[in-house]
Amino acid sequence: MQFFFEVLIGGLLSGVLYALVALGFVLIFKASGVFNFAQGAMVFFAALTFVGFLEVLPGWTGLEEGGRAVFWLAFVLSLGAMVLLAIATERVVLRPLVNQPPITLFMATIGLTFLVEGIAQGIWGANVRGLDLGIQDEPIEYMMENFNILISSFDVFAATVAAILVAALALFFQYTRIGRALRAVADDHQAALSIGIPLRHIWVIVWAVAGFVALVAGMIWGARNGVQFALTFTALKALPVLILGGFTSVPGAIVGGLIIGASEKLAEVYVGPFVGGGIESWFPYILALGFLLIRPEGLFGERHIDRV
Amino acid sequence: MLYREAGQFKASYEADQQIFPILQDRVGVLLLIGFFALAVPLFADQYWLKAILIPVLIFSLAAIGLNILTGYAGQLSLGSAAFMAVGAFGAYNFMLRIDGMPFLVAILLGGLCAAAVGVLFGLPSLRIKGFYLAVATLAAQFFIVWALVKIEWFSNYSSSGVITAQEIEILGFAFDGPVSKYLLTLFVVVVMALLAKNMVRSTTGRMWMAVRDMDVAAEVIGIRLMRTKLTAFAVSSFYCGVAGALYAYTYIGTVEPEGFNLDLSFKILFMIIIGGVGSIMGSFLGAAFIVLLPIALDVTVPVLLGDLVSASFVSNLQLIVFGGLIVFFLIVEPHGLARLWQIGKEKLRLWPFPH
Amino acid sequence: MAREIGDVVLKMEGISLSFGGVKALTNISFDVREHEIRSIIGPNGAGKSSMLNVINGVYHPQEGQVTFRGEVRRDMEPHKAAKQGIARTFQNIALFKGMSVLDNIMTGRNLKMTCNLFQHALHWGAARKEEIEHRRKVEEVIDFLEIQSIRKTPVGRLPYGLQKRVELGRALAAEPSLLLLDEPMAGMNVEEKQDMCRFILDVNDQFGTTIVLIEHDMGVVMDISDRVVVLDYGKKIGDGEPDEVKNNPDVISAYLGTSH
Amino acid sequence: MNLKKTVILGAAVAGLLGSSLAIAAEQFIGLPSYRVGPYAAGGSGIFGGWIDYMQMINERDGGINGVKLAWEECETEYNNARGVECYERLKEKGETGNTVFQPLSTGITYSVLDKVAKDKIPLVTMGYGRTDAADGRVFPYVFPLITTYWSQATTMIKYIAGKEGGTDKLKGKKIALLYHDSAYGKEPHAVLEKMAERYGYELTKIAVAHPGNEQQSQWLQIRQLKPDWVILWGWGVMNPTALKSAAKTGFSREKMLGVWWSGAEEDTVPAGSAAKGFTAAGYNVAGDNYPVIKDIETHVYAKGKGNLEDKSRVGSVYYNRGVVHGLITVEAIRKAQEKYGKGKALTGEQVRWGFENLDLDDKRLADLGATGFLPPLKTSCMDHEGSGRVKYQQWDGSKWNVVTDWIEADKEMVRGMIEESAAAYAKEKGITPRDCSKEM
Repeated sequence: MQFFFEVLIGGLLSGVLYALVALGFVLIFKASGVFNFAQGAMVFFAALTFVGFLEVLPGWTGLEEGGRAVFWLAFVLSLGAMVLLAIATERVVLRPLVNQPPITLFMATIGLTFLVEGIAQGIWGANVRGLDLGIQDEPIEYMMENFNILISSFDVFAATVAAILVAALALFFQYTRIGRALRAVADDHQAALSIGIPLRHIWVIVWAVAGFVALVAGMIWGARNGVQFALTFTALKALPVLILGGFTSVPGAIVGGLIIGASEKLAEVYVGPFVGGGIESWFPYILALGFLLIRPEGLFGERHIDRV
Repeated sequence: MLYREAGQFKASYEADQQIFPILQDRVGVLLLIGFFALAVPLFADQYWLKAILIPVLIFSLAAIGLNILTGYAGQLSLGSAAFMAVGAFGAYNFMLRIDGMPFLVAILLGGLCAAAVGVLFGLPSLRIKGFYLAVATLAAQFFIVWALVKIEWFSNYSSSGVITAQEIEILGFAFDGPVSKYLLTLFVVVVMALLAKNMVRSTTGRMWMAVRDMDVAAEVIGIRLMRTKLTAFAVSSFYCGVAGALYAYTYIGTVEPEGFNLDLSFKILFMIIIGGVGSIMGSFLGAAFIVLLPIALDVTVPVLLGDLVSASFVSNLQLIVFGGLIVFFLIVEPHGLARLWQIGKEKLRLWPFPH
Repeated sequence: MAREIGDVVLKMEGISLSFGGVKALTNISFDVREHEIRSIIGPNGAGKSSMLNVINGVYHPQEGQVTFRGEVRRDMEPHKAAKQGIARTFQNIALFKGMSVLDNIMTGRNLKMTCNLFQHALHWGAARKEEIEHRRKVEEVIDFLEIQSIRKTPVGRLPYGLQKRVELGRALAAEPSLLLLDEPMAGMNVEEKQDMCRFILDVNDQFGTTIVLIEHDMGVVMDISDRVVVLDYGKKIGDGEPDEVKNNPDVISAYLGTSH
Repeated sequence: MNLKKTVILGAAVAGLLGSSLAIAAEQFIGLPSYRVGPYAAGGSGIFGGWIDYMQMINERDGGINGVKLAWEECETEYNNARGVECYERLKEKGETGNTVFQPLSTGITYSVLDKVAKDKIPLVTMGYGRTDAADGRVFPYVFPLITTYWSQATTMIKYIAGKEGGTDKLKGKKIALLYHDSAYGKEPHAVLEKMAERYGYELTKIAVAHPGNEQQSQWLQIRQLKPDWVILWGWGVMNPTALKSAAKTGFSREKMLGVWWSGAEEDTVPAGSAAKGFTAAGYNVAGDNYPVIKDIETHVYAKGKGNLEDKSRVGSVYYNRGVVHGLITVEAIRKAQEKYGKGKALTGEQVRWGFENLDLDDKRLADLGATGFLPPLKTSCMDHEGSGRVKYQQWDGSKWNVVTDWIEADKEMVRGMIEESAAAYAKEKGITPRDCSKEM
């Protein structure tokens, strides 16, 4: 039983991290109807930019290496880079393709993926880097001693950060002018336009927010596995979360992440050994697929009734 | 002047319903096939045959497969490479386990295996649409590759999980050189492309497109959605499967399941989007574009910049240019190269007298 | 009119339909006779389109039964309805946008075509013959609707009025015995309306097709209908010949909006 | 671009001296490199080291017996189709065609496996590719040089036995194999199982799905199992993730043993302090304290001709692996020149003989300034592996330190399996193995 809980809790915590990546997809899909394939590349780009600045800033500014000042300066600069990326994306990719069918926009984001990957590695090089956020990835002793359940302190930290981020985004959507405008756009582009919300600004903002989410996700995943090209693969973990939770639902991404995280771990541990293991590559997809058969619009997706 | 249909009156519906109704198109296609079947083998060197033409043809076939599903029937799929894998491993096992199995039959059977698997993974399409379906097809992608690695029977218990294509022999003639392999590939691809063209211009194709454009209306005029979608999945997977078998037999030789990974699926998707969704011709153009562009960049960029920047930067620059060109093409012509081709033809039709 | 109104072919009895608690239709009964033009009218949101959708199986009512040519059912799949000879058009044109006029109308004949996928792929012999034979039928429809000049045009490029006509063509290509038309004249100018009226009457007259029609233009409805059903808020408030309905106080108040 | 320059230079010189003088011979080497994508870090390191070594030979020695080395890169993106294109593109280049093809990718290796014998271009796969190709009778043109996955697996058990105090102590020990769920990860299964039968340890195989950036469930399983050792057969991001997860679940890194594709700086640096104590195999070692590396620094980097942007990577595991690639390639050409004529550009077929008759003994390695840098190597018609020895290195938190001498593979066991597998391949493909007694 103790093992079961260990796996379950570990899975739920991982699930939060999947949700974090899925969140970026949801934001963009909600506001602009674009299935942004480049989200994984953005995570990579953000993390690499952050680590890159950490490396070069001490030399440029004379700040103490590894210090707080460098950390926050790098964070702000990376955020700036993500905003620039958002502006460039809107200008170069989205604006000329407005009103094109979704598949064309999807394809354009694939082109964007190559661009972003090439730029990231072109500027910062292909070296694999470590990232230390100062939180040790070790078992929490209290849980170990009292319940013999292993829970990683880093995962708890990451989950907390993700939770704060989600809460902050929810507040942002609910209570700010921009947030309300974003929701209006998500509900109805035409209507939003007609009441005078500049769609272009909204797109830039939402891509920038998605860039911010990518930066946080990239930092956490980068601290877990190193800052390297493989960060783009985190997108693969996020996709089943996305279809399970619904493309347009922020809470869906969270709940979907928890379900996927927990069930894939339990499946790998309890089912994997009987079929040769390694089922984590497809299990979340099959799970999500089975779920979709029951609810085709995802957990929290908007139900679509065909009107004829 | 040359491309003018004026004066070509069709006196019968039969004439109007030919595969290529305009004379110049008929002649053009014949010339094209003639050129690739007769002239190319004479003049192309091994490099062009083995490294460019054969893969372009094979990827074109896979792209036709995906185009049938996505372009005509409107079901977005990200699992084409997995169906190619089924075709390759299927053909291999038929060749291996049945004595005297004719090669062409084996690749068709491989295609049928892929079709069967395709129908299975197409079942969810009855309830799931759009990007939800696309992500769901990733289940096929990952599951099939996983199963091919795990179930050792598929690779005949080879220690590394790879299969090595047997020699190809048809009616006593061994297809072992690049020219013969190229011609064999060309033959299969051209025949299947023509069959595909026939399908999409007949009731089958109209039903696919009807489902794509508006499924409720399609059902109301009596089209059975399930059957139509599953037919599209079957035919599409069949095409991908045959492409996969050719990939193993006339192109790569020894293949591992991981060779049919998600990247390949995406590549095939690029081909149809760049080439033209819902166009057989576009599948060829897209495949050629996606195969040739990176090579062209790899040949030219280092020459232009090689001494100025590091080798790594040159490689990254290629990636940047590749991505940039994709975006550029989508902006210039979101409907793909096939549309550009059509516009070109229309211009030609009027030339030199624009109205 | 020369045609003979026959027996009842379609009978709706006690139909109730709701979407997650919202009632669209409440206990509605009416019938349609062979060869007649039967109109359904009512204000927006009265449930007219839902009624058509129940008839050809797009919506499945929770209560009631439908009797079509002696077969009793509550719901069915739309493609089965098509097989029984029910064809229809839609309020917001439901053409296949990526296809030409010719192909759109050809799809209307899909139920009459028997060749399979392999024959299509080879496009030889039977498949070829079938294609040509049906093309001929489709050309008849094209001639009938006077749209010869646009047969190869993608429908997406056509003006609204022509699209409506093509949609009628697709329905006619199926040679239906019951034709459901959902606001065939909405958004048309007077001239286009006249054309459309003429086509509807000709279809009814020449082919003897039974027609169920939803239309807002009262003038048109009263002119061409044999009998009219009036719905309001999902309930039937009137049924009968045009003159009868015109003088029904419930109908008048519903249209003038005084009773609610 | 060096090719172009040297050709132009050669042509200019020839023009000056009159047409009677032949252009200096050049040996062309096509490099199917990858510098973008997931494996760019490894690719740029290995190809950087390789190019630098060849540059050094040109600069220091003026080539091999006066034959300058020329090369051209072709970007494969680690993609099979691109690899085939590169193979075909590079095939005909240079005076005598491509000398050798070393794709650094098992997928590309398979993709060109059938082609090399026909084209007569040796295919060298160091530490990857098809293990049974070590049987040179069936695979005359394929060289899985130095060591193979199967050899490596046996040295791992030997290493563990050494730590446990002898092979007899292996009995009852639990060893977990954490492997990348792919053809690559399946390579050691048969060998490790066979050895488990012989030595009585208990082997548990745990698969990690590609790409391996999540290993929570695997490591919780390992925590339940409490194995004595974990063998990490990882690739790419799977390696640092494994080390991190080991730390997370409290498994000692000292008891983790990595394959040579998990034993580079790229695998440990991202794991930070979690990597400390981790030990991994290597057929080359890290460090810049070898004469061969010093020569590269003086003859290449001091002149500003180095291939790496980031010079600090000189001496890293992947860089040094590239130097080994360069060194062995050069030695094979040198050997072949002894037979086919010094100072001449050779064909792939001739260089193949060189690869098959390599003899890098301690003395030769000392001459090359590479004592201890790579194991002594002697190939033959029968044996295209040539060595089977690896060293183990341990990560101390900032660098790799060699902790063993060269450990010999269990040749007798591996060789049997290689011959069996190669024979099956020969049968399937209808190949008649060469008779090695007739080979010179």
